[in-house]
Amino acid sequence: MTPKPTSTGAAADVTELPQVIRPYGDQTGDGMVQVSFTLPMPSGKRAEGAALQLAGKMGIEPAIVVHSKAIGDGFTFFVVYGSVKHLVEPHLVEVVEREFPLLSGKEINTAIKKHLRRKLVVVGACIGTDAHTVGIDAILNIKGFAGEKGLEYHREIKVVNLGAQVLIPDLVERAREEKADAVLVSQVVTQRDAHIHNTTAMSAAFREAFPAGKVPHLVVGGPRFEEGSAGTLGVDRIFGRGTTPGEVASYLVHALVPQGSAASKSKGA
Amino acid sequence: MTPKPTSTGAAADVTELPQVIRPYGDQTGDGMVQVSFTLPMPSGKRAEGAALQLAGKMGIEPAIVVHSKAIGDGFTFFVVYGSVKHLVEPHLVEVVEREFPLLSGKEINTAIKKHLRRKLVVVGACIGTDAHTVGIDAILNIKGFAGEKGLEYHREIKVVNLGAQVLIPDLVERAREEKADAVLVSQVVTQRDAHIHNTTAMSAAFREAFPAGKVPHLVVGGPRFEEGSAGTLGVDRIFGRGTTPGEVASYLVHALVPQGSAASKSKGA
Amino acid sequence: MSSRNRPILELDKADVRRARSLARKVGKPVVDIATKHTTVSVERATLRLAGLSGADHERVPWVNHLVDAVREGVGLEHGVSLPVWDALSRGEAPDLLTLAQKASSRSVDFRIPEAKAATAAGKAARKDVAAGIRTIDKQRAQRDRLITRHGDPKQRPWIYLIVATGDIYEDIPQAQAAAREGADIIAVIRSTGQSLLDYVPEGATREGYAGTYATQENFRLMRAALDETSKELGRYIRLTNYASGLCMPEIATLAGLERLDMMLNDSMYGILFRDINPIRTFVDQRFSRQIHARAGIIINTGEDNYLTTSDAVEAAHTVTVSQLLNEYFAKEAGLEDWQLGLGHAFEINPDLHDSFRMELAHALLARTLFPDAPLKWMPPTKHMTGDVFRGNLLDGFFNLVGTLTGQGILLVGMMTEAVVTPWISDRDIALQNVRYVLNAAGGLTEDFHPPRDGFIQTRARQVLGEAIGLLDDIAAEPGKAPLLEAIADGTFGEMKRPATAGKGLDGVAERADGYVNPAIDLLETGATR
Amino acid sequence: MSSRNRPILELDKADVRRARSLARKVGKPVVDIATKHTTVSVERATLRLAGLSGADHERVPWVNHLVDAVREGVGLEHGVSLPVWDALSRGEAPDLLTLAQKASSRSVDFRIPEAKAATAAGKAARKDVAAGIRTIDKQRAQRDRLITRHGDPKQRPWIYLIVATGDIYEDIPQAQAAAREGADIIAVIRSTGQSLLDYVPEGATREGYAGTYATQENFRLMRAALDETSKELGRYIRLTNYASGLCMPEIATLAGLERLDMMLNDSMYGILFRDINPIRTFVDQRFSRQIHARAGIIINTGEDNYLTTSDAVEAAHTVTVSQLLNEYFAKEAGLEDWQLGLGHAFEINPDLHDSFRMELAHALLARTLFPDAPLKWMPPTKHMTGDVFRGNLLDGFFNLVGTLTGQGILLVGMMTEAVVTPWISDRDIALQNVRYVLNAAGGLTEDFHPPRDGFIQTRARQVLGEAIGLLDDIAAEPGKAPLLEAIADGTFGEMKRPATAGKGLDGVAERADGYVNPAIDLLETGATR
Ligand code: B12
Ligand code: B12
Ligand SMILES: Cc1ncc(COP(=O)(O)O)c(C=O)c1O
Ligand SMILES: Cc1ncc(COP(=O)(O)O)c(C=O)c1O
Repeated sequence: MTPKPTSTGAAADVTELPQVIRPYGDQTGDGMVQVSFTLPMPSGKRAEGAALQLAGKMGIEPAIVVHSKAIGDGFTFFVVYGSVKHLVEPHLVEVVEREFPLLSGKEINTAIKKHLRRKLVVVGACIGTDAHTVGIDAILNIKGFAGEKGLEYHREIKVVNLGAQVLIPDLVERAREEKADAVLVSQVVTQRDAHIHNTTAMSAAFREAFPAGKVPHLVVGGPRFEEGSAGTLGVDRIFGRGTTPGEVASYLVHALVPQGSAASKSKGA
Repeated sequence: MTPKPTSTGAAADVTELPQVIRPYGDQTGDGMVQVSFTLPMPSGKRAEGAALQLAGKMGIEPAIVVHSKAIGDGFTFFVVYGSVKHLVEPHLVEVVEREFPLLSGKEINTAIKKHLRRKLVVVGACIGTDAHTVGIDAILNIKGFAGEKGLEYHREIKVVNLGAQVLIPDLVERAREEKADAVLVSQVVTQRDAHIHNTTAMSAAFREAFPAGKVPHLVVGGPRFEEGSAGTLGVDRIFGRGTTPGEVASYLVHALVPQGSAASKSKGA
Repeated sequence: MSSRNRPILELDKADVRRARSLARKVGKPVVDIATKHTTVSVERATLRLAGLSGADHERVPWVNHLVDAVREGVGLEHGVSLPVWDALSRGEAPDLLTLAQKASSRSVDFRIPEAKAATAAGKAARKDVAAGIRTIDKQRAQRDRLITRHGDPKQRPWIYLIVATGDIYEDIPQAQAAAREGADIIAVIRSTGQSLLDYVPEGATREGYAGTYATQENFRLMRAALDETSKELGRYIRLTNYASGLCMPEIATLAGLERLDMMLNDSMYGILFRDINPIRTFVDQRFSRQIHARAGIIINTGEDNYLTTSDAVEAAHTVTVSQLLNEYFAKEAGLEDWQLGLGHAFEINPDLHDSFRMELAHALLARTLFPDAPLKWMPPTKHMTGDVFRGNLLDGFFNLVGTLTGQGILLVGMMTEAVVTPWISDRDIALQNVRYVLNAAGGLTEDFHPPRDGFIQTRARQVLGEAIGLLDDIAAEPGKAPLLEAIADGTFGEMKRPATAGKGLDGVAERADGYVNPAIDLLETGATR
Repeated sequence: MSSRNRPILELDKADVRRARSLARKVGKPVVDIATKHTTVSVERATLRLAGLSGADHERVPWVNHLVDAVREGVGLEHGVSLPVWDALSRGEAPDLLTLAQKASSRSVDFRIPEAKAATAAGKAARKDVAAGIRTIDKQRAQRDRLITRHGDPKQRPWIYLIVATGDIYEDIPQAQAAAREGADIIAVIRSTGQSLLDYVPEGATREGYAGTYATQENFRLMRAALDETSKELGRYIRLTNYASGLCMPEIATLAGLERLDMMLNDSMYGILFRDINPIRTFVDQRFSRQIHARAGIIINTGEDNYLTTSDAVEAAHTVTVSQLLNEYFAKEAGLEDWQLGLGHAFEINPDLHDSFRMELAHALLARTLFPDAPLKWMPPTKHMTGDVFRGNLLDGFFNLVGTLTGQGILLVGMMTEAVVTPWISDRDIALQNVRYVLNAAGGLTEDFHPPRDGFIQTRARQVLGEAIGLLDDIAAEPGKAPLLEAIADGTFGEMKRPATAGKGLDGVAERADGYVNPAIDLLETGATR
């Protein structure tokens, strides 16, 4: 391999990165970060000290309160700048590489036709009290997202989009009726962990309603799911911010259409 | 003491605060903070993971990368939101209470006249390569700051303002010539710890040039000194952001004008 | 609203007239349908006016029990008033509450009274319902008094801020803090699930998701807190909530009783974004707007929402059409111009060349078409990202459009729009942003004169032209109520909503000939007894 | 610069003429003083043009050694050219470098040659110095070629960004990143101490405080890096540094030799903010501007600085006066209109009512007074705080003034102004801000028409009136050079700077009758040999 200048880093391998790095303000290794938060206490010297105490616990040292402002009588807002002492070890980051190849629309149709020999059935919904359908529609509707057509566009995929605020029992019922291969659920509202409660309730309901091994493939998506939490949520895969329909279709083929060898093995995310 | 509602918190005593508090996003105890920083690595999944790794080390959990943007090939900027697990203990904050009473202009003149029986001599300068004189001028010049007149305004204080970029030997020399009671030094530039280097060099020079006990009272000021670092810097007191001339004058009287009892005892800050 | 003599935007008067008459043409058949139906919620609202409140131990409100029981017994076609007050006069129970309690175990026999009994029941009902109407009247008078005492905001636009913790006891201090920092209007956002509940929850609540339940007690608590703050600040702080969803008429009623000052109330939002049945919506909406008219409440319509699912440039004219329809429906229900907080929003992709000027064009069009309405100007949401620094900047330019085009109500944008429901600090930063822009640049209206054939005026006229075109198309559609067809076809917000589907359809009943509803009578005549 | 036909701001032509003639009246005596003196730095710059560079092992430049030795030997009144080239022709050393080395140990005897020897020395000096001048000419031609090849920025204002790490090797990638994100001009800020050094450091440096040393090698490295980036981006990226301080003439010379494109160069900044002696400054400045004129370098003046120590409203007219003086001195030195990046700044207290419009008024005044100068528009600094969210907003409104008033060069503001020297991310956020404002709102010029007697035009005329008043006052002062008196009195930036004090005075010498400086001759005649 010829040595490459790091400026082609966009495609840089982790081996090209230093073992440890630190945040960068304007000089390598300076460790500089910006933090803001509100403390529930009246503004003043004690509050500034409390802000520095917190910054210290976060590993910022030295930390400087560059702005503090009273919000009403009982709250103070702070902006803090400083250097974190922590080291970042890029090679320890577990990167969930896409575990499936990206397929073209044609390849998707062909794979389903050839190996599944029937339409792949997908039931989609925004569950609970969440009514943010733009995300799931971006994946399912023909119109699609980021220039890619949605799942509906594929001849060999049957899409049933139940829309917003679908109750979990209704979703389970409909998945059964449609003999869904996969159930696609969207969760956008995250306040008080709504997305987590809804998703775990949903997966539990499916596991209860279907015999083991017969549960449809469960997929959730939304902008604020934690990566790697599919297992805890009881679903097969999570999709996050900026997901495109093509990724989802390719994944479904990978996960649900047995293609001779190693297909449909690597479920969890 | 009659129980007070916490909404009069502006003057609240630390005893009225809970033992532990957490940052406040929109609910008591939610611990929410905002953080931004740049990592010196190309953008992508690994970089996002690295950002989360850092957030984790800072005690933010769960942390969500809500924004990431490539800066050139080798850097990525992140905005992270999440809940810090740390607790803040307001009562453990050491608040440096003002150790002296705030005096009026008249009281200042009277105290000096009566107890010192000569003018109090103050030499001020912006040392090293720092040319930011607005801060020291705000303290020294008649014009003053925040509606308060500067030290020059007091009949009983003699002010020698040397201006910007004063060399330390020149400052020492002049302080000796003027028989300065106090030397007031300003440091605004902090990049690469310029203020710290300059201040320690200055205090060392004074201690070398004057016999012990004869060193003029050393005061530094500037917007970015760490509170409580007077000792390490070798000076008697630090003044920070938003200092007013009245505070400085009152402090000088407190520290340098023996008034019977306990005066000029509590030096360091 | 605007202090100018000559309008900044010159529109062809004939075009404007034509747009309005088309809106009337399209809206009228829908009003006809509304006056021929009632709904469970309209009937429950009527009972609430008559003083029935509270809920059973499972928190099911007594108004729901009573209406359900009447419906099971005799149907809804005649309204609940005759059967209920007939039952009372027959001594089935000493009062409404007891009647509802008994009815909940289905131990009351209801009938549709005839002749004298009918007249007596109608009279008794009217008497009780009128008491509620008079409470609303009193609250309106009280509002007027407090405004006189404390004063209105000094500037236009009024500054509108949301709180959304889910917990009324967290909401209150946050609302008060916001008012102290400059908010003129506080809106308490509702929990995500509420609009699809076919009942109004009871009591003070602390468990909403991304919003706090709208309940009579929460209304009362917040209004009382803001009354205190108004006094403290010497400025009357207005309170807003949502008369949307399946309980629109009841929530409107509670708002009138508890002196809320503004209500979100759109003619199509529930249909499009909550999949509520169109007929249910139009019937409920007419009643709720009649209440708002009586209560002196300013309504806020929801055109901003269309631009979250449609493109703000392509669909700009659908906003105009919806505003014209909202205006028509509002006036038909008795609202006056000053009560029409018609909605529109800063939702154009900020990367688009001249996007800021296009926003100005759209905002000016609304301003010029509805010169006497306050207009509610909504901040960027769709193109906000996790980049909060950029977010605050965009909000600043949104504020600038607001002040430059003389909007009446400015819903303050939050830099964390794409991240979380607003934090206390977000609100503080946002208000500081508003203060800067209004104070430093507000006077720029003096210098802002888009030329007759320049980009801004041309764009505004183009949007008006497209709006007229769309109304023409709708009006030309065959069928009794072409607007319903248009809604079914996905004309607004790209949502297809047929009149025969959607939630809450089973709560609709066609009125029988002998339908009686004293609330509607009192509202339509303006009578107090 | 501006694409309008009618000026937005109408000024009385007679007032404008009067302002300019007063500036000439006030400036002329100072120019007379400048032409009667030389300084150590002017002489060192001359030697640099003749090819002398490098430093001893203690990093003292050879030009300093040589000038000091000549001065000790024969004084500076005749300039160094005659004694130096006389010494060379006398065989004291084979070349300049060796001569300097020998002179540094004081082992050269200098004399002022007379008659033929003088003519010969003068000729030899001119030959060597002319080589340097031709290098500058070549660099100018090369710049023209590269601009033709890569192109100028597509938009006005040009986007100007600073890097300030203190380490040239950190500066370079940051500058390149900034250019890729949209910067058209990169300024490398100098280390805090440099302007008071009476020598130019040598070599690549990594140890500056809050800025990087200006050295010939650092200039070369950065220019080469930006040439690469220009090629990559298809847009010629300009490079800026500071010709201020005690070495102004030398740094200007190095900038010409290394093809820098712009230089900070103000007639009074060094006097006011670095306490440099006024005579020293005016002498050095005239020479450095003659170099800039020759090199095709655009100068940036420093009026923005006055507003950090004075109030931007009260002192607005001092900015105008300084601009008029800077214009006069620049033209006298041979600079053309397109080279005059006259400075002004967005420094009004943002809490002031109508502050944004007052900024517009001031910016428009400058734009209208100097229609053919690029003008450099500086961001808020004084009223920036640690509230970085507010900071980014203010910068957005600053950008808006910049584009609305047709400024030529926009120095991009950083949200962290009150916190740190810019981080890499600050620059990225700031550029995004600029892109948004220019792209989304740039066209607003079409709609911006402050009325003749409105707030903006009235304020602009008021400032011009006050500027004329101040110039009148200065001109009326008794004495040979009333401007020097005014500076001594604290007229600008509230700094009092008498002509007999300040740093670097000992480096000034009155020219003798036989003073020879081939550089000045070549610059004044435009000759190349
Ligand atoms: C549009 C919008 C609305 C519209 C929704 C219209 C509709 N039909 O969807 C309207 C106006 C109706 C609305 C209403 C409300 N909203 Co809203 N809304 C937004 C907004 C502006 C944009 C969301 C969006 O459309 N993003 C674009 C899509 C394409 O992105 P996405 O959803 O992330 O989807 C992508 C991926 O995540 C992924 N994905 C998503 N789902 C799925 C599913 C699967 C299976 C897969 C594979 C992938 C996938 O793929 C998609 C394409 O890449 C955001 C703010 C913001 N800028 O983000 C607030 C926001 C989401 N809303 C919010 C709130 C609170 C509400 C309300 C509850 C407020 C109230 N109380 O009245 C209401 C009620 C809604 C309800 N009951 O849920 C909050 C949520 C806060 C939180 N984090 O909990 C936000 C963040 C605003 C805020 N800061 O307060 N909203
Ligand atoms: C005004 C200003 C200038 C003016 C200074 C004019 C003058 N005569 O002072 C000019 C334009 C000349 C200037 C130049 C430069 N500046 Co400057 N400047 C500022 C600016 C905008 C404001 C500073 C100020 O006046 N604050 C107001 C005063 C009243 O506040 P203060 O200094 O904090 O003083 C108060 C307290 O701290 C205290 N105090 C201060 N000193 C003392 C002393 C005593 C004894 C006591 C008791 C109290 C006290 O009391 C004062 C009143 O409350 C800041 C940015 C900002 N907004 O903060 C940048 C800033 C300070 N400058 C900066 C830099 C880098 C420079 C340059 C070095 C850039 C360059 N390389 O060219 C140059 C060179 C200057 C040099 N050699 O030092 C940086 C410093 C970065 C850092 N943290 O290290 C800043 C933060 C800008 C930035 N983000 O890059 N600058
Ligand atoms: C007109 C209108 N009604 C209601 C809502 C809120 O939704 P929900 O009714 O689900 O609480 C909105 C959202 O912004 C709205 O614009
Ligand atoms: C005209 C001018 N010269 C020089 C400087 C920089 O200061 P110094 O010369 O000390 O590097 C500035 C600062 O912005 C300036 O405006």
